[in-house]
Amino acid sequence: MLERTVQIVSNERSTDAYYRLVVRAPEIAPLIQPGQFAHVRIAPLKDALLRRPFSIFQVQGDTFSILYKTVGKGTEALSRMRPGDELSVIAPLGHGFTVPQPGAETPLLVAGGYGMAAMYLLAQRSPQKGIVFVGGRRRVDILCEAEFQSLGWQVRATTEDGSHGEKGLVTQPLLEEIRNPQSAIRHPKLFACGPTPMLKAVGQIAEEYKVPAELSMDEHMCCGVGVCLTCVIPIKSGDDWEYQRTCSEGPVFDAKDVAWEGVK
Amino acid sequence: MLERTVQIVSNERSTDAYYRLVVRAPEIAPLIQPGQFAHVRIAPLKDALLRRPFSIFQVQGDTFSILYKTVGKGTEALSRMRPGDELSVIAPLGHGFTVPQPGAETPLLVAGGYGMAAMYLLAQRSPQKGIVFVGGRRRVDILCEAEFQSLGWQVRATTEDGSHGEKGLVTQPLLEEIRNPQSAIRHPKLFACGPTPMLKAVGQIAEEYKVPAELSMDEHMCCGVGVCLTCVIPIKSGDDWEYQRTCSEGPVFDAKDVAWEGVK
Amino acid sequence: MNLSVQIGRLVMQNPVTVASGTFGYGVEYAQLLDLNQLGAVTVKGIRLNPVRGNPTPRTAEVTSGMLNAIGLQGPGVDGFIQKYWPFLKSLPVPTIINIWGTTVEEYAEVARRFHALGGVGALELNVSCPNIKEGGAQFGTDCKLLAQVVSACRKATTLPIITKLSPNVVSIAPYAKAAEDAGSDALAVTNSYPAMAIDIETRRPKLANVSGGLTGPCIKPIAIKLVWEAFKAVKIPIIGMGGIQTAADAIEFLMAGATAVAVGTANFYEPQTALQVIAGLREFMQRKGLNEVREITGSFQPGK
Amino acid sequence: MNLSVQIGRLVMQNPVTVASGTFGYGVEYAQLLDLNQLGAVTVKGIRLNPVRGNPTPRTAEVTSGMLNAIGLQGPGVDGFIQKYWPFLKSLPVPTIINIWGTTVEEYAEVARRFHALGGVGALELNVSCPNIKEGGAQFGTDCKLLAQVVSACRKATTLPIITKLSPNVVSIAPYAKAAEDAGSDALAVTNSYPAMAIDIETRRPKLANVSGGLTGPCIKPIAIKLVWEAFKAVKIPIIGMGGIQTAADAIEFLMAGATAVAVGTANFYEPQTALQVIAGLREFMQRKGLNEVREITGSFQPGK
Ligand SMILES: Cc1cc2nc3c(=O)[nH]c(=O)nc-3n(C[C@H](O)[C@H](O)[C@H](O)COP(=O)(O)OP(=O)(O)OC[C@H]3O[C@@H](n4cnc5c(N)ncnc54)[C@H](O)[C@@H]3O)c2cc1C
Ligand SMILES: Cc1cc2nc3c(=O)[nH]c(=O)nc-3n(C[C@H](O)[C@H](O)[C@H](O)COP(=O)(O)OP(=O)(O)OC[C@H]3O[C@@H](n4cnc5c(N)ncnc54)[C@H](O)[C@@H]3O)c2cc1C
Ligand SMILES: Cc1cc2nc3c(=O)[nH]c(=O)nc-3n(C[C@H](O)[C@H](O)[C@H](O)COP(=O)(O)O)c2cc1C
Ligand SMILES: Cc1cc2nc3c(=O)[nH]c(=O)nc-3n(C[C@H](O)[C@H](O)[C@H](O)COP(=O)(O)O)c2cc1C
Ligand code: FES
Ligand code: FES
Repeated sequence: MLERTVQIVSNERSTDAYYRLVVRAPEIAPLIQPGQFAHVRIAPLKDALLRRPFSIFQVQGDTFSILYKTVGKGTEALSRMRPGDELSVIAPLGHGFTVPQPGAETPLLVAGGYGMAAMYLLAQRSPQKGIVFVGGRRRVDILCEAEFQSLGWQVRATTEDGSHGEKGLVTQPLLEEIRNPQSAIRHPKLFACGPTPMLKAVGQIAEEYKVPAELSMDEHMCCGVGVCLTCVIPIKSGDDWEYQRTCSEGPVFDAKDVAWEGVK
Repeated sequence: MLERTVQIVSNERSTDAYYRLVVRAPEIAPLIQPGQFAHVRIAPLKDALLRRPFSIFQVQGDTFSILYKTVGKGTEALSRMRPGDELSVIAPLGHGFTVPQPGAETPLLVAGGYGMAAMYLLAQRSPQKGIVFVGGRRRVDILCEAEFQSLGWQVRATTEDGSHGEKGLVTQPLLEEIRNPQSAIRHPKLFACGPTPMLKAVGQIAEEYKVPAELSMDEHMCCGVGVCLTCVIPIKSGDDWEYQRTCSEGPVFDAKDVAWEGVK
Repeated sequence: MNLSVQIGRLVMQNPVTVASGTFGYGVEYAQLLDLNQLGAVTVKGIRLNPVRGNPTPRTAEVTSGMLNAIGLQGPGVDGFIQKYWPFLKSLPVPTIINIWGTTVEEYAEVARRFHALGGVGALELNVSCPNIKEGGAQFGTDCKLLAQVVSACRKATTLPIITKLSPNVVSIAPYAKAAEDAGSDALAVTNSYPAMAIDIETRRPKLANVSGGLTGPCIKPIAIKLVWEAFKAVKIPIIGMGGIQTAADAIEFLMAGATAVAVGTANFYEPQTALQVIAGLREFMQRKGLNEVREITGSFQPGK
Repeated sequence: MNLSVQIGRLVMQNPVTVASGTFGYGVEYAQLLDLNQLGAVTVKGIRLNPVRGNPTPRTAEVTSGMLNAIGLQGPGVDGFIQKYWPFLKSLPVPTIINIWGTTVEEYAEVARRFHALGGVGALELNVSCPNIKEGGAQFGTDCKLLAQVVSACRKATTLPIITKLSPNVVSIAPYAKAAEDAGSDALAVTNSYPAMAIDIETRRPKLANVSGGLTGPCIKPIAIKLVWEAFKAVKIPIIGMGGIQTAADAIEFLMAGATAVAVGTANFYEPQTALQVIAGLREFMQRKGLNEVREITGSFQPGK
């Protein structure tokens, strides 16, 4: 975890409301593990003080990148920044995905929308190649398919409006794959990042089919480093549950530890 | 008085901390009278809400300009704006100088620092040419001498450190001129704009030598249009005084009306 | 789409007025915006006699807001009637007159005078100005005095009475209730918040009056809570204010329980704010399929 | 240049600490800044038993500030001593432990436990949290209860006691005096301000707890006034806080009467703030030729 002022190398629109931002961060880049995030202060933001958290998408040499969707004032201000402008980032943060051991489980990645961003490093660094199940509302919400394919992964896309890939929810092809007795995959393990309802559905599938699963939880954050207790989610503890911090104990949790009854 | 979003034509450093800003404002430009001001909203200003008042310096075709000194966050943010950027201005505002009638008094202008900015239109539109007494702390505070000279006015500069013109306060050559029995000027009238101590000194000279004088008062402003009652100064009223608004009844007041005992 | 609301007997064509002291006497803004589009014009506080007000500096800019200690400078009842009333009377939109006094009797006398004048839309009792030694907040932070002021004015006039409450109390509910019980037709929530700033270079206060009232977007979350607490305590309508800059801000106040809203500090930097709020409110109603602006009032859902 | 100050018997090498609840238990920030440069580390509020805290969402961003309703989640005295005390004890800078309870007796018991622990720098009594039903602000808005809490803790420990006052009162002076008279060694002024925000699209509160505490730069002018009012009322030192972002902000608090200051919300967006404040304070003292930071305390000149 370092706090650094970094320079923007590029900041370009990818599709629709999605942008890719690359920053030069030589001290941070080598430390990054799959599933970790950066907490970004967007200086031009007027009278809005807090940092914004973004999964780290790719790492290349002394740079790292994020893939973000403009949804509010912070991401919109970010999208107007130019190469050469500076940002303050605290990174890498959080407890990321467990990268599969050589010869161990085959990873099945499940991503919704910008959840894809958290997955790339995992796919890249996993010794086993698997399948990426990616879902979104419309065609434009399906991100970087080609990039996963060029890593040698199979991509199965679903859209709610059927404008790309299969029509439906991302969990449908996932279920088919898991239920498929003919499947080539012997020991699957799920890794998911996306909206909470999707994570919950993945958690249920994992439980029902007794498949291990790691979920990257999306909670509002404030400090990003564990001091403010904003980002808590209910985690089982004995017969009861306790609040744990998404920014510190997470964002990645073991699906079987999440006490869904307490999740909003 | 109009509120308009205007485009910056140019915004260049003049000397030291002084900048000249030209904006295109076709509806506002023709309405401007000497001594009036513009109330400017500087959009990039973070969490500082209020407009900043600036005297209107020059009018040319459908543009007008201001001459400003960077002294705080508003003027600094303004100095970083570029041609093409937009500003919201309310202008022209306030009650300006009385432009001399043809053949009437000879104007003697007295300016300190950015007070010069309020004087140019008066010098330009006065049928009688006179003398501009301009003072400042250092050489860099003496603004646009050449511009007044090219209008055919005599300029007498003073600096406190003697780095340009005579050494001393601007009121010294003014006093010499007024006391000079040989002076070519028969019916002088003083017009002054600058820091309050200077205005007070000019007011005293006017009283002592029974010379008419108009003073443009520098008070902190908020609304700029007369509703908030921030910008008041004490103005004689019968045996007593009352607060009047610099933005509406002023900024230009007749020197003999100011109740100096109440001025901060 | 019906944007009209009622504050006691006062009918406003839409729920947006301006906050007392931030809009002069209306006439000053007549060149910059069409006053006739407002729900009402609310004027600067007036007492019986002319008031000189506080020494300068009277305002200071602070983070996302400002401090003021104007000291209620004003022309007094007669001066107001002579200088400003002919213009205001000629407007089709109603005028809300903000009044104050240093004694209960003075409040009542000012109320009687405006009652006698005829044509006034409503009287807003300022019992919450933090910037004057006598009167003002002294009445607004003592439930008994507050009830006395409201009762005395109630006896003095049949005009709609709006009591403008102080935010500087542990809980606003008893004050809201006291005003309602004493016959107030409505509440205005909230006035500015006692605050202060120091120039660290000179060690002097940024206001000649040392302390002043904090207003602007910085106080909005406090004001929203006060409106909601007052809404739960009373049945009479509330005019909500405190940091409104956008239609979204105004809608937040309406949801918290306000029947109407007032734009204050924002007028100083963006005189079109009230009109922008009205336009934005219309768009919101259209988007949400609402026919009556009243449906928004108190529609906040605090429970699950 | 001497930056050290004293809060009761507690000596701080410089007057800058962090605000409870904005710095966890210190260890979380150890990677980002050198904790040993602080005047003291102040930890999140602790009661006797572990506390789960409020449901989420617990914070919301507002104009130049934020709302929070964490609900004082914490590990309880034992959990704290086990998990966090070994690290804190090992630091050369003192730890201020923020404590609370739901009864007078619980406050005293927690004070006794930390007294027995040994090595604690000071206890800060949180009688002003707006986000919990029992305890917290209930004690801070009733002078008698406040005096009882302080007295009970005074009997329980000889550790320096800092009473953290609520801003949500008509006048802070009687509360400041009550705490002083009951034996408090110092005051902390101020806690967060009761406030609220509504999501107008869903009509739901932005906090699960409905209302929360407002903090950040937006409340600074209110906090400055409270410190000044408290300073005039008591002789004991004050730790000033509320929206400090820069050395200039901290100096403003010192001038208003604070002996020390705490950086709160700013830690969340700029963890280096406290260190930047210390550096800026040094520069200011140098520029003004001041040798003792104590000379700044209360040096505000309200008169002519
Ligand atoms: C661990 C983590 C990783 C994330 N990774 C990505 C990513 O790779 N790409 C991407 O586009 N987005 C990502 N997000 C979501 C991203 O943080 C929000 O979209 C962003 O904060 C919105 O800011 P805004 O100012 O544009 O929106 P506003 O709605 O104006 O923000 C207001 C406040 O709400 C918070 N907020 C709003 N939406 C979210 C959200 N979904 N999650 C957390 N806080 C939120 C903001 O941080 C801010 O404090 C991630 C969130 C988390 C917690
Ligand atoms: C009628 C009038 C005409 C002016 N004409 C000019 C001009 O032609 N050129 C020029 O450089 N300056 C002029 N000024 C001064 C100019 O308005 C201030 O320098 C400017 O507002 C400073 O803003 P800031 O944000 O940089 O400073 P800050 O100190 O950060 O401003 C803080 C607050 O104080 C106010 N303020 C600060 N200094 C002054 C001041 N001297 N007068 C009024 N308000 C002040 C600001 O408006 C703001 O509200 C004029 C002022 C008035 C009243
Ligand atoms: C400069 C100024 C003058 C004010 N004068 C009065 C007044 O005369 N009477 C009154 O009841 N409120 C007065 N107020 C308070 C406003 O009416 C309003 O309650 C407050 O500003 C909160 O709204 P805002 O945050 O939108 O400004 C004044 C406020 C300001 C900023
Ligand atoms: C998220 C959060 C949690 C807080 N928790 C506590 C707490 O446990 N005990 C306490 O006394 N104050 C708590 N506070 C209040 C702060 O200590 C401080 O008084 C307040 O935030 C004002 O300072 P600021 O504006 O610099 O943040 C908390 C504040 C925030 C923002
Ligand atoms: S965001 Fe502050 S604890 Fe997680
Ligand atoms: S600045 Fe508002 S009345 Fe002059």
